[in-house]
Amino acid sequence: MNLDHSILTLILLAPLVGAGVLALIPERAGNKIHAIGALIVTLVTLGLTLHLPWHFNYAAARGSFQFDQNCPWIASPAIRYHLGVDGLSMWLVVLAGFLAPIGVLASWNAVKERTKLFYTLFLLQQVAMLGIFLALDLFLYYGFWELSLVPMTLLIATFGRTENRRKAAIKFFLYAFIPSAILLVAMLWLYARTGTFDLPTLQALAAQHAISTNHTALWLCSLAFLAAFAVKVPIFPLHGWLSDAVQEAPTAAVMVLAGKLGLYSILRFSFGIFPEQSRHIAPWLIALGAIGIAYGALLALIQTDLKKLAAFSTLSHVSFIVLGIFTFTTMGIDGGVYQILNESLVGAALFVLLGLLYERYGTYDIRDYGGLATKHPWMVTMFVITTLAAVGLPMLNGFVGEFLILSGAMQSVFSYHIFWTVVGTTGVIFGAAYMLWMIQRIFYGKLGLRSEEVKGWDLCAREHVELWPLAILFLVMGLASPVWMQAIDSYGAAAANRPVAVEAVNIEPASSEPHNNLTLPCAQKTPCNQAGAFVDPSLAAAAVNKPAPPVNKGAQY
Amino acid sequence: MPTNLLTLLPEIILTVTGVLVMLAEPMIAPGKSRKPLGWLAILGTLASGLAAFYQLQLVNASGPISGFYATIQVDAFSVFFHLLISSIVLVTLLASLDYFEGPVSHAGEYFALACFGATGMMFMTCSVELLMVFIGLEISSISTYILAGFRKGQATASESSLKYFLLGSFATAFFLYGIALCFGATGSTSIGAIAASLGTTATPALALLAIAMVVIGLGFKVSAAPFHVWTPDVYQGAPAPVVGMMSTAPKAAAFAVLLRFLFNAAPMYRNHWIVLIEILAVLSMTIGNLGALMQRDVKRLLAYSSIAHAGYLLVAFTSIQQDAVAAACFYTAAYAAMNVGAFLVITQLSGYDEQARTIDDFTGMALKRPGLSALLGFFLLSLIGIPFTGGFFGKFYAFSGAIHNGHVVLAIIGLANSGVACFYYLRLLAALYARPVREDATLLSPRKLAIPAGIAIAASAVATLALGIMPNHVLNLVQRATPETLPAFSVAPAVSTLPPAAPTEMTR
Amino acid sequence: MQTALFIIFGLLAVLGALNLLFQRHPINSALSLIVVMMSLAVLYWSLGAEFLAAAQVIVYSGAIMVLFVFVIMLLNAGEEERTHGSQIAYIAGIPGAAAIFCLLTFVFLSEKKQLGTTQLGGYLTSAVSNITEISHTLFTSLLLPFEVTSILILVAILGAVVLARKEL
Amino acid sequence: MNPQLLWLIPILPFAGFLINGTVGRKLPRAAVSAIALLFTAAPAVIVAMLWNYMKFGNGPLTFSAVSRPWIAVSGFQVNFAFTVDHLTLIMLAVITGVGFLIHLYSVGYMAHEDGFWRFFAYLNLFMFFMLVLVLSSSFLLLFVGWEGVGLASYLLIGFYFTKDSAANAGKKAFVVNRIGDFGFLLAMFLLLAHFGSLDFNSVFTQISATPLTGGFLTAIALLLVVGATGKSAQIPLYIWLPDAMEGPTPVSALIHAATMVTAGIYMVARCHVLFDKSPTALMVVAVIGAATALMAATIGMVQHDIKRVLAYSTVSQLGYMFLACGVGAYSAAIFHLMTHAFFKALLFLAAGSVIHALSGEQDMRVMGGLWRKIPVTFGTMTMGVLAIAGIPIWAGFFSKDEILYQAFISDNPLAKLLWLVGLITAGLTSFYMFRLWFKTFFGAPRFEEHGHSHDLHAAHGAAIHARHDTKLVLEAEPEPAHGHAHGVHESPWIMTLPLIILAILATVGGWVGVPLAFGGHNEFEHFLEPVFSSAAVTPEHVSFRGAEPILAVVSIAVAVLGFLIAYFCYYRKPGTAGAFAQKFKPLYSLLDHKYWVDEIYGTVIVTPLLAFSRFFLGYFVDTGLVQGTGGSLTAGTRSFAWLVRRVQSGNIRSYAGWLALGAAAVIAVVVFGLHPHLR
Amino acid sequence: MVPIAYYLVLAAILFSIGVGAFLIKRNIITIFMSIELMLNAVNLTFVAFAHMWHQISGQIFVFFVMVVAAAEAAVGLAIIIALFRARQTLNVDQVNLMKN
Repeated sequence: MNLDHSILTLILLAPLVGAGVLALIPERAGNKIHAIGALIVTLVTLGLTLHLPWHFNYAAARGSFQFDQNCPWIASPAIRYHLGVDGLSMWLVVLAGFLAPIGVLASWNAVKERTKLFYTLFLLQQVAMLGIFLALDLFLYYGFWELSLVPMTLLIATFGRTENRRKAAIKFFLYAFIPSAILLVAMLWLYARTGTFDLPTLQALAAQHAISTNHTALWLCSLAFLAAFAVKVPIFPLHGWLSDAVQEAPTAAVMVLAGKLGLYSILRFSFGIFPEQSRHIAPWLIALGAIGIAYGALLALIQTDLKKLAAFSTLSHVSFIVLGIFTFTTMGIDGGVYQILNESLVGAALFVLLGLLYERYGTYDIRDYGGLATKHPWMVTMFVITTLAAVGLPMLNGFVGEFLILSGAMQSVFSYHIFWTVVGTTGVIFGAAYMLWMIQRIFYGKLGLRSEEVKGWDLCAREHVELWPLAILFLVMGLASPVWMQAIDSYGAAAANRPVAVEAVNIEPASSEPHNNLTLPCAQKTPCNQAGAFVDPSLAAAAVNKPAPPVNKGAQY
Repeated sequence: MPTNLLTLLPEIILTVTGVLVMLAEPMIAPGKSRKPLGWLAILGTLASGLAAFYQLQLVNASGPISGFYATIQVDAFSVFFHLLISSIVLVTLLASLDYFEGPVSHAGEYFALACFGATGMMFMTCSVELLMVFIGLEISSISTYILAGFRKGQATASESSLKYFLLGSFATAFFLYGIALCFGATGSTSIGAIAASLGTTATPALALLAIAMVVIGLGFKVSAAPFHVWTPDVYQGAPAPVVGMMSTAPKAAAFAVLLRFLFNAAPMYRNHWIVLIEILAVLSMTIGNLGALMQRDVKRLLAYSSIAHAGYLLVAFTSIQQDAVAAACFYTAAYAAMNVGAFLVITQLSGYDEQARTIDDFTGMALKRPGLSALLGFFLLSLIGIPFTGGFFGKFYAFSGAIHNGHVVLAIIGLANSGVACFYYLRLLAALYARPVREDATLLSPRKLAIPAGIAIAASAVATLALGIMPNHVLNLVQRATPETLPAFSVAPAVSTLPPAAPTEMTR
Repeated sequence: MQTALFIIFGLLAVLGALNLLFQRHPINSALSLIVVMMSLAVLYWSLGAEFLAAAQVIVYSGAIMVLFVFVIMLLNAGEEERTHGSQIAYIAGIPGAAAIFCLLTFVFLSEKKQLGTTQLGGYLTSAVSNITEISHTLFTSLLLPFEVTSILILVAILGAVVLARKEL
Repeated sequence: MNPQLLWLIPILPFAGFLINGTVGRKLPRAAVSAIALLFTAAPAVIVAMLWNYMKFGNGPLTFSAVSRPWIAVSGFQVNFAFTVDHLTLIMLAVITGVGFLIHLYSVGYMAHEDGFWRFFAYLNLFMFFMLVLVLSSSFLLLFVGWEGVGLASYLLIGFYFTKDSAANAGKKAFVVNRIGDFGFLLAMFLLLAHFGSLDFNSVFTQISATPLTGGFLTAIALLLVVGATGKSAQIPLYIWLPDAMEGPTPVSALIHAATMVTAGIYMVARCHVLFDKSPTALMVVAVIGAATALMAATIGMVQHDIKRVLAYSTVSQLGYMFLACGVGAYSAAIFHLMTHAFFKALLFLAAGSVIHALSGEQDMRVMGGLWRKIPVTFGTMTMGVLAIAGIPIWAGFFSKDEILYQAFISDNPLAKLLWLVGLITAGLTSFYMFRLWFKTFFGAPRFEEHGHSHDLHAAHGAAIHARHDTKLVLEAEPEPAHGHAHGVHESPWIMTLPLIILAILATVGGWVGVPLAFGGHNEFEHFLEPVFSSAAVTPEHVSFRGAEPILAVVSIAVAVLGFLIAYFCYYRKPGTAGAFAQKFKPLYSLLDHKYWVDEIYGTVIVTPLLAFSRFFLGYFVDTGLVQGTGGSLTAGTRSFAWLVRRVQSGNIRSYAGWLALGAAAVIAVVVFGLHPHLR
Repeated sequence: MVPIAYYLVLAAILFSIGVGAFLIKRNIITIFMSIELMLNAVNLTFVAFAHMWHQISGQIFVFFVMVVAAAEAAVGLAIIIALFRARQTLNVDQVNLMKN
């Protein structure tokens, strides 16, 4: 039997069935049966998702979907059960699969009561997330998109840390739901115009400018899409929900709270269905991304609550990705997608570690800590590794993404891109500052108030198991990025290169006056791989066959 | 069997059941359980549902059947509502078998009234003669007036009943005035005849007045703003299972009448009434949601939410005709499933004596009764409009039609409203799942869930879910219902751009 | 003749209605309502609805109003108190009622031409009497409503019994 | 020779890091040190082979090893690619050679410290990154090393992390370096955006081919300079280096003197093609270098902490190298880099030996008269002092003299001024180094009179505002005997051996670059010619060679003057310095407080930034605007909700009132036809 | 020869008075009576239209309305009695336990 045709459904079904089974097992105080069950389910899911990179056809045409599963669901309106992955979503699916067991392990002891509820919701969240990455039918996608809110809201409301949890849950839901409602309107409008919810069809129509001739409506529609996704990311001024939700949500939930869902959706749907509009609005989003980077970092600098600090650091990190993908350069988009993976992994590690601290000391107030390094050498090691990955130290994963993003931003052809690149790059400084300061305040110096009182213990075996894979991935992804990039690039290059007849409104050609002298040198340049002593001949040969370097790419707009 | 009787089969069965219940009631000694009567009523309702299904086969075979000098028309439309009403009543009866157990009980009368009320509603949906509609409306209204006051020993019960009755009669007068004016404009009270002569009437102003008055009267019945004011008070005072029924079944019937009247009798004046419907829809959605926003009492909250849902349903009316009927019908069904379900769960959770009334009383309920809380959560999510539930698909379909017909602003208002709405649903939901702030907040001893009530709740949940993930069967029925209700009169080209549904086994 | 009847009994009906409005004792209101109904019966007759005129007197004035009076007596309702529970009724309701009236009147009067005029007895041109015609229609084309009314009455009886029973 | 052998050079220390870092905790100290030494010595051997191959064989000028791609997207690819040319070769030699010696020294120095394994793991990690830095054949890979050494430095400075000052210093070093990296990154982005590659070869080929000068090349060059000032501790980013002395002394020697801080110099030299295209950038480099050299030297004059003096001296010497780069004398810069590595490593290690001898004391005011007690240390350190002071035949003389000469003859418009500044700095250097020498080794021993006890904090009375001890006792258990031996003693052989080797190098190391004027052949410059062929050493300069002896004499005179002043102030009449300080109190205070640079940065940048974040961003934007928008929307909705609920008064008549009004409105709407054209 | 419109206006007057009475009266029974008044106004309209259209069905409608009104009266008065028993009042302003 060939798994390729049903693997995506299996991936979706595994956690769903798991959730159902867990919901039926009665709960008894103190037993771990639900945790064990959830672990098994998530591991099985992970195993299934690993099928994808294994059998992915890297040579397939750009923008095509693989492991396609497409069957009718509702006849009228025409809704199909259509799943598929491409270079963009493939690794995200694996990522979702990978984070789940870690989430379960992170909750192993942290969640002691109502484990049944917790793990059931957790698995449902998993289903929704995987569904979002897999769905290729707008309706189906929207289903999973909305569904993803529910378990999260309940997790926050039920397992929140403080009395504020209900408020935080509702805030989270409202922030996400109201724009989603507008998104639904936009989707319905699209359906009314085109009669289909099928994403590939819509993309094809969009490429032919065949969706609608009403430009205003198209614009509003694209804004509706973008707004819904932007809140979920969150993009800078829309992050009001983030810090509350991060503060309240349990570790396993907070790991998947921000970032990837919204960003994936922007890449898949905003870029896919509204390529022109996305390019037109890109300068604004580049600006917001750059501002968000600095803003999040600066606010993280002044926080005394670890979770809040992590929340703003998350904001800063996802803003990097926003900056990257809206540059519409291959490097920017590739780096952005890659950084989605990195951000998720690093964020997961960070939140797991914070959770460990909380398990031991029962506080997130940074002022209660201090001097823990002597008590927990392993923990400080993991913390430092995570921090370094987060601040983008070369050879760890964060650097590859950040570098590609920022250099993509520099290559972008939108006005003021240099300025925003510079603003974004300041994130490198501030990022290091707040992360290292955090480390210092928690681990170094004299023992703090709390860290002196409470005994605490270093990482136990389970905690090692949940952290080491992450740490190893940081290193591997920092060193062997092509393994991932191969698939991502097949998406990124396509997304960046989409031939669009964009009027040069705010997308000046390279010879615009503010950076006149900067762009001249490349005008008469050829691909720059003169095979010298520094370049491997085979690579030079490969480089010749490649399309023009990114600089020239900008010129076609 | 004569055709005439066939056309009325479900109604006849229900009436006979009601009479039988009434007759049997005195034979059971006072103080004895009235459950057998309940089972009798349940059987009758079930039979009437099956009869409606049987009618569907007939309709499938030979098209719409009319009877009794064309006062009755059995078609997919009426069958759909027959099935819906009988299902609602069936579920409600199942759930309230135990509710009315007690030393001083009027359970017998309750069962009989439910049957009679259902009969009235069915008449409303299948008659094409306004006189018949009026009488059906009165039967259903009077039954519900009485049922609203069925909570014994509660000062609020009679108040609820009185409010409903007085304001209901007040609105009925408007409805009746509308019929009179309609008669004045066309000289007939039969839908077909009205439709035929309304286009050529010498007094279009009268026709407009008639439409306005009918909309007022029915607007009251469906609790659309600004005729919604009675809803929260009445729902609060009435017994929870009854509220579940009366917030859905009579509404469904009233919507059916409204659909028939607007789309079948008055399509000529579409441009006039559509503005009206839009205004009512916007008002209903907004007022309903805002009213519920700060509400602490759960029943009142759901009452406001039902106002809002009436608004969403009215949005469906703004689509082109086929879509409108199909979407409205579907929404009615979805709303019925989830709302009845929600009320049934609330009945169970708050106890038959309604100890838990406010949101705070429900705090931490999931700890004590995880299953029921999960189901209530599910119904609430459906009411919010979370995908893979009937509520979502209904909303989706309604707004889809509206947008299709160019009412984008309306759709945006509606969906923004559903954003506001999720705040209060979520507050309840979050309360269910939050740890209780005070331990003494919920001291209710969990009462064992009776099996019939359990079946009823499960059925609602299954229906809500099924309408969300496999709506094909119902969609088929409602999409087919349309053309038969709308013979030949149409202003806008009745070409739906939604591709017709492929027939499935059930409806074939 | 027709005009005179209309003016006299129309006026009487309006006055009766107003009296209902202004009387503070329910019995007085009930009696005013009976006056209205009687006047209307005459107007029915003038419009050629003899059967209805009779029914109006018997059913409405006779049966229904008696029921009212009976309940008033039963509950020993006194003069109504002048409580001020509702501002809205005056702020919104009365203008609303006035507006309804104005709108209706506006429409009726503007359509006056199309609506035509009445003539006394003009309706009874056909050979059959009013009552025959009514009974014929009632048992043919409107048979079903007639039958279904029985259910309505059954419900009403049932409800009245349930509600008015002592234990409630 | 197999080019893939290049991989071994960095990989071996990395292996050492992995082994020590993961299992080191469990290993005995001997094993840890053996692993560390082995994995450092092996690259040194390979480098020696390489040197042999490239220098004396008929080897190629460059030598590359390319592995699989590191980052590959459409249109851009960076490989793991290493290249060795002569510049790299010198750097490799310095790093592996000095690095190995310092490893050796550390085995003795750290013998009784907790976290022994950690220390060597970090050191090996540092070696790895430093080697990657110099071996890399692209900007990006260079940046890997660049950041990596910063990381290692961070870890090592904060080695005694329980001390707040150490943790702070580590963080400060990293963050300040990051500011530099900010420039470096931007430079890379610009390069990539305009040349489509980050490969040195490709970029430099294109740059030399382009007819442009200045403009955006200057922008890139200046951004690179920002990076270099961060790593090489130049104005304005030098502030981290003195604080970095919180780390163990061998770390100061290796990282903060011999190798890492020279990365900026190396990078500028590596990018000389770019800088040569931009006179402005060169000018900036020269001015920064000169200013830093002078400023750091002045600060160094008044420091009391022995390591701080050396730290400022390092900053000052790095300024020289920058100055050399700025006047286009790249090979002179590298030459000084090399000699500096020798003598500064020597000085630090010797200072470490002194500190070791005094059980952690670093304040020179409580030293004195040590030359008898620790003769080997004294002897070797003397060599170092002579070398740095610029006394002929010692290494520092040749390299410094070369720089001064190059500055003097360069076509920089400020050439003479730069030379003068360099000369003054040379005098100051001589002065403060001999000051250190005298205060430490001569005069009356001031050590015992403070009753050096185990409790160092008690010993340091309020009278002494000395720096804290570096060697903090981490373990609760009593230290081995030596820590408590109140008697001053010489270090073990494992520490003195590297001292001796380095002393020899500091003495003879300069002989490879004896200029023509002194009868040498300036072999060093020739060695680097393939790399800097296009650089400033042009025939026209050679014609000025006649000026060189005169300049040399001047600088020797200045150095001797410095020695004499120090001798007078600190040996003959030890009170003189204090009297001077009293007399020029504001000036002394200015120097003593290091020009208040840290404080100025604190007030002008850090505090406003934090205040801006907290008050403007935190309260105004985040709480006020972002959260407030949602809040005010909620409040608005709530007030509407309140209105709606007001309608629900519970009174039937009111309800009827609403119904009537609604009915009237509906009738009006329909009759007067709010027609669909509203839409 | 009275125009039909006048009958209709008369009905409108009565209807509006009925609405007004509903709004103004405090006694529940009287309020109920005002509903009857409204129904009567509608009946007059029916009869007038029946006269105009020469259609008997209008009259029959009135007949049914009377029946319905009777049924309603029975139920309504029963409700009023029930309420009176529970609350000892017939003043509608005091029937406002449930609000907001």
